[in-house]
Amino acid sequence: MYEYLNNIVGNEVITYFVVAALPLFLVVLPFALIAVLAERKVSAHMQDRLGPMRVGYHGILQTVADILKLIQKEDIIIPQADKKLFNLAPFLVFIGSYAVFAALPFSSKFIGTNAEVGIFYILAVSGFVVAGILMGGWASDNKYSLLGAMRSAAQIVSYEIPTAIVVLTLVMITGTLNLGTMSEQQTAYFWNWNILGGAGEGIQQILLIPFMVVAFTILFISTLAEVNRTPFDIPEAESELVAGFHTEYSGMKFAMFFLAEYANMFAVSAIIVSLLFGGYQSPFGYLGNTLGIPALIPFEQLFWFLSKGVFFVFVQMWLRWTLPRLRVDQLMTVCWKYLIPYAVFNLLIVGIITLI
Amino acid sequence: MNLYDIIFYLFAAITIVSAFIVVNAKNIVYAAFSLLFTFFGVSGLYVLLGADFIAIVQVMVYIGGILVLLLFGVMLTHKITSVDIKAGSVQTIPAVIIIGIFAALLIGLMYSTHWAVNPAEIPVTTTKSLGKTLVTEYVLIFELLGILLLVAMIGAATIARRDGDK
Amino acid sequence: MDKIKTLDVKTEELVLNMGPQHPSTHGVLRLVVELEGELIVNVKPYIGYLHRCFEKHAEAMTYPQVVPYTDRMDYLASMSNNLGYAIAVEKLMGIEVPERVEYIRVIMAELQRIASHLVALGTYGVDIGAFTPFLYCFIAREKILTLFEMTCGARLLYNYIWVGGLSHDIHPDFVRLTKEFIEYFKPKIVELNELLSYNKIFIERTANVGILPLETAVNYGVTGPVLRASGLKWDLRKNDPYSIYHKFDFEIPVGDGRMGTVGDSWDRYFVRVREMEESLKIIEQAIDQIPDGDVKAAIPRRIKPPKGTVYSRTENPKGELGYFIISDGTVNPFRVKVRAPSFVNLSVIGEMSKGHLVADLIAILGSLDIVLGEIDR
Amino acid sequence: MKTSEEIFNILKEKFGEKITGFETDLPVEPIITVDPLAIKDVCLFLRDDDDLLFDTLMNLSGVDDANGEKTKDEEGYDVISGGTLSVYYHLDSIQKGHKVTLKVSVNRENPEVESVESVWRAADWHEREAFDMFGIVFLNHPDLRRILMPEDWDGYPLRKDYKNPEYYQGMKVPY
Repeated sequence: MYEYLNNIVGNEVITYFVVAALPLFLVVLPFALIAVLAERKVSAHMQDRLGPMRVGYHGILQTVADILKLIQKEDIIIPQADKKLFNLAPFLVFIGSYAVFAALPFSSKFIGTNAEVGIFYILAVSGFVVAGILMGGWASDNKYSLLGAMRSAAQIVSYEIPTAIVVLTLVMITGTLNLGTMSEQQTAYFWNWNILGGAGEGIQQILLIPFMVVAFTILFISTLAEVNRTPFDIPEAESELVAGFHTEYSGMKFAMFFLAEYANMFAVSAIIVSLLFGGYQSPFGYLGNTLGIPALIPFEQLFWFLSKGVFFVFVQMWLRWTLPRLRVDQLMTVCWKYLIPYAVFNLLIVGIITLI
Repeated sequence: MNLYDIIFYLFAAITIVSAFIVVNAKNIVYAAFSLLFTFFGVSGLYVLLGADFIAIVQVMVYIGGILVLLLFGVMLTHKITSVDIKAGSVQTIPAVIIIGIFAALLIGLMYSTHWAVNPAEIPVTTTKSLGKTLVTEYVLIFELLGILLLVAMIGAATIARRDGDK
Repeated sequence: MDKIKTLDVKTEELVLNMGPQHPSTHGVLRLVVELEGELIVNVKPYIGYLHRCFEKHAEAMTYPQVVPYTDRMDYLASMSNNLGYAIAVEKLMGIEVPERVEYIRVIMAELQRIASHLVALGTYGVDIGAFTPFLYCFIAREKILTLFEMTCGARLLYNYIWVGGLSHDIHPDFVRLTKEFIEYFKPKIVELNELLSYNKIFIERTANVGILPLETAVNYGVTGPVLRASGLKWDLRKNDPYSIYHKFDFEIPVGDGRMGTVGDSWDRYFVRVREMEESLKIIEQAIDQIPDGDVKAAIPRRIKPPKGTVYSRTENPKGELGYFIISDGTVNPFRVKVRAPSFVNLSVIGEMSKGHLVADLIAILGSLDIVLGEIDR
Repeated sequence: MKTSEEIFNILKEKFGEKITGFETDLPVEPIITVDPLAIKDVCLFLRDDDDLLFDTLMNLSGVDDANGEKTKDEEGYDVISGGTLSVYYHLDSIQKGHKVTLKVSVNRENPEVESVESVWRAADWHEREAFDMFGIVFLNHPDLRRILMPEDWDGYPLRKDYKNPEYYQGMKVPY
């Protein structure tokens, strides 16, 4: 893709910038727009109400109106806040969640960077989010913000461990850290997906299925916790901590946090999809192959990747509007006493199976 | 000046400037957060050197782990219990002397080394070979490190335990 | 080991000020929480932000004029407040009200109990982090409010139950619509249980949290569902019957510690759920038997009770609502003191929340179901 | 199950002079009047005696009896001097099912009543409220602060001769 763009633009540096900005304008912003509206509509219909109905047909322009409002809003910085860090924090959080998109395999022809350490890179850059959250919470000079930030950081750092272990399990099966290669291995048709044992053959594939389901469960729960969604939305538990680390933020800076949250939701869904659900591969084979138009395939792949990702985002929303919230110690218990031991055990068994 | 050069100087600048702030910041929280950028810059330099795995480990361990721990420590003492922690310079003269010696050594080394100049190339991933080396050639050290970390963890858990929990 | 101990850093307690504007203090309550880490050392409630001098106002009003003020105390259960006041004054004057009035009063009070409990349960869900049950509860509550609106024209502050009777007779459709509501509402309780009550996370958050032992509860004078959840079958509708509650057959649900210990937050929650079922039973029995007749007792135009005092109590959704009225023989009450159930129930929070986490404090406060309008009066 | 009269007789026997009277002429409930400084002992006895077992305090209310000498000040407000303030205690026994009303009266200038907070914790906030509204001082109460009014409020609002303040902390009170 670089070569193609490079030919058009003619300058290496500009090409890189274009490539870097593409996910933002093609995926993150439109996704956030749709996801915010979807969340409101999904929640509304789950709660026997209609949700926003005024702006546009069935309120579809509501998010646009919201964003316009947020842009116009006064940027309030409380006098006691530490201004430099207070201003920096939302950007850091956003960079952390946005950098993840660089390594996501949207389609076989569209990966920001096909780095060999792709999945590892994704796990690493989420560290920026933690730092940003701590920064925002500290700079706000508000006890609720600080407590929220502390909880959030503790939560993300803890849940990175089971995530990493499950990722390791899958790395062991696929033999690569590259998300693009991983997706490629899970060739078209859903029985080749890693959740169903991967593209391996015979007894090994069947043996792997239960452990892959366990891996999926652990991965889903821990990524859910990493993006601070219910039932793990303790950092911003509005009944206790008002809004956690972003209590004092308003206007665009709040929008940055908001955007980062939705970007994160999609990012973790995309990770689950790439690791376990065939990445950009179609479950039923490609229309492009049937019709004999190979140029159609990357777009089909993009479609499948996005729709799988959006499906998991929908599941996240569904959970949010169904479940109550855990308490902070229970959250840690779930992580350290259940998820990590199970994940390690799972890793061990999968290791033995792959050796057979 | 090509793209690699620009990026190199960018990362180098980030590293040096933020490291300077780390040393000089009066506010310890600023110092801690500047450390974030130092680590980030260093990992960027690693990438440019073709050591992508090390770069990622740098980000993961230092930013995701050590720095967050550091921030926890600083914040808990600084803001919640309202203990004022200020970083200031004491013993400036000995520090200057030591730094001077160290700088002279480094510069001397720089001039005396015969630098092999290679054309810039697309870095090849190191992950696979690194993994192989770790579990074959250096397996003993790897295991020993694992045991050391385990001991450290148990020790930490013991210390952190409250008396009442026994 | 000794060396480590000497190195212990002395940590200060964190004082967290919750409220008066905080999403889950259910109004303008301020809690000053002393924390050690996240563990609660002490909770001090500060109240009075909603103080409207009800008792001082009452002294300047005539007896019937006080009724609208009682609406504004527990604004989620105005009917019950009206009822309590009307009964107190009637007791002082020795008035008997017609049977039709009694039946309508009981139906209204029980509908109001369901409406009040729906708010309590819904907001409790929000406190724990489940937002959806809140809206389900409010949909059902809206239906009750529509019934009330049909009866007296107001949805929140009714001024319906007057001394010696009612302000209006019920609407001709009231009986039919109430029956429809009962049919609508029964499956909703089951749905609420499935969605929230038996949810594993909800149980984890509420069971064994904020246990209120019976002895403490009685000593603190706690009443209502909070007391019953601690395991005491104490309901003024049975134990000190007023109006015509003795005619109806219903159970008094008590906490049984099914999910943890008797008197924990889950019990307090679930006692309310079961009370709604019992209230439905009472309404079902009463709705078919409303006799014909007048809705006003034959009382003088100027209500002028004889000199004396009365302490009359009724079972409000929140607990025992007592009116202590001193009459000096004029048209104005000499003194009206309200023993508000939430006022007493809130005072126990410090005792209950020691040693819990901040998140538990929210769960405990929510399970007490307080209304600040009544606490501050 | 005991009537108020029986309870009065038991108390009279036990405490003698401290039980100052029994008002039965009122229409609804008879009232036992008690010496303000003995109220705690009486309540303790009422709570712990095996025949009485008054385990809860339903209500505690302060009352301004307004039975002193009424005069008008220069602005036309009532000023009451002398007379009494009273505290009514409504006790209830959950175990025995009987109720009783106690009353203490203290003089208006120096209203001091023994606190029953140590008998029933329920009295804690009720007594604070009575203190807040009437200025009745409850001796040995652990935390006698204003509860509903701001802590720096002047005067006791529910007294019959309470005069609305024109200023609160330099701000004009708007009515």
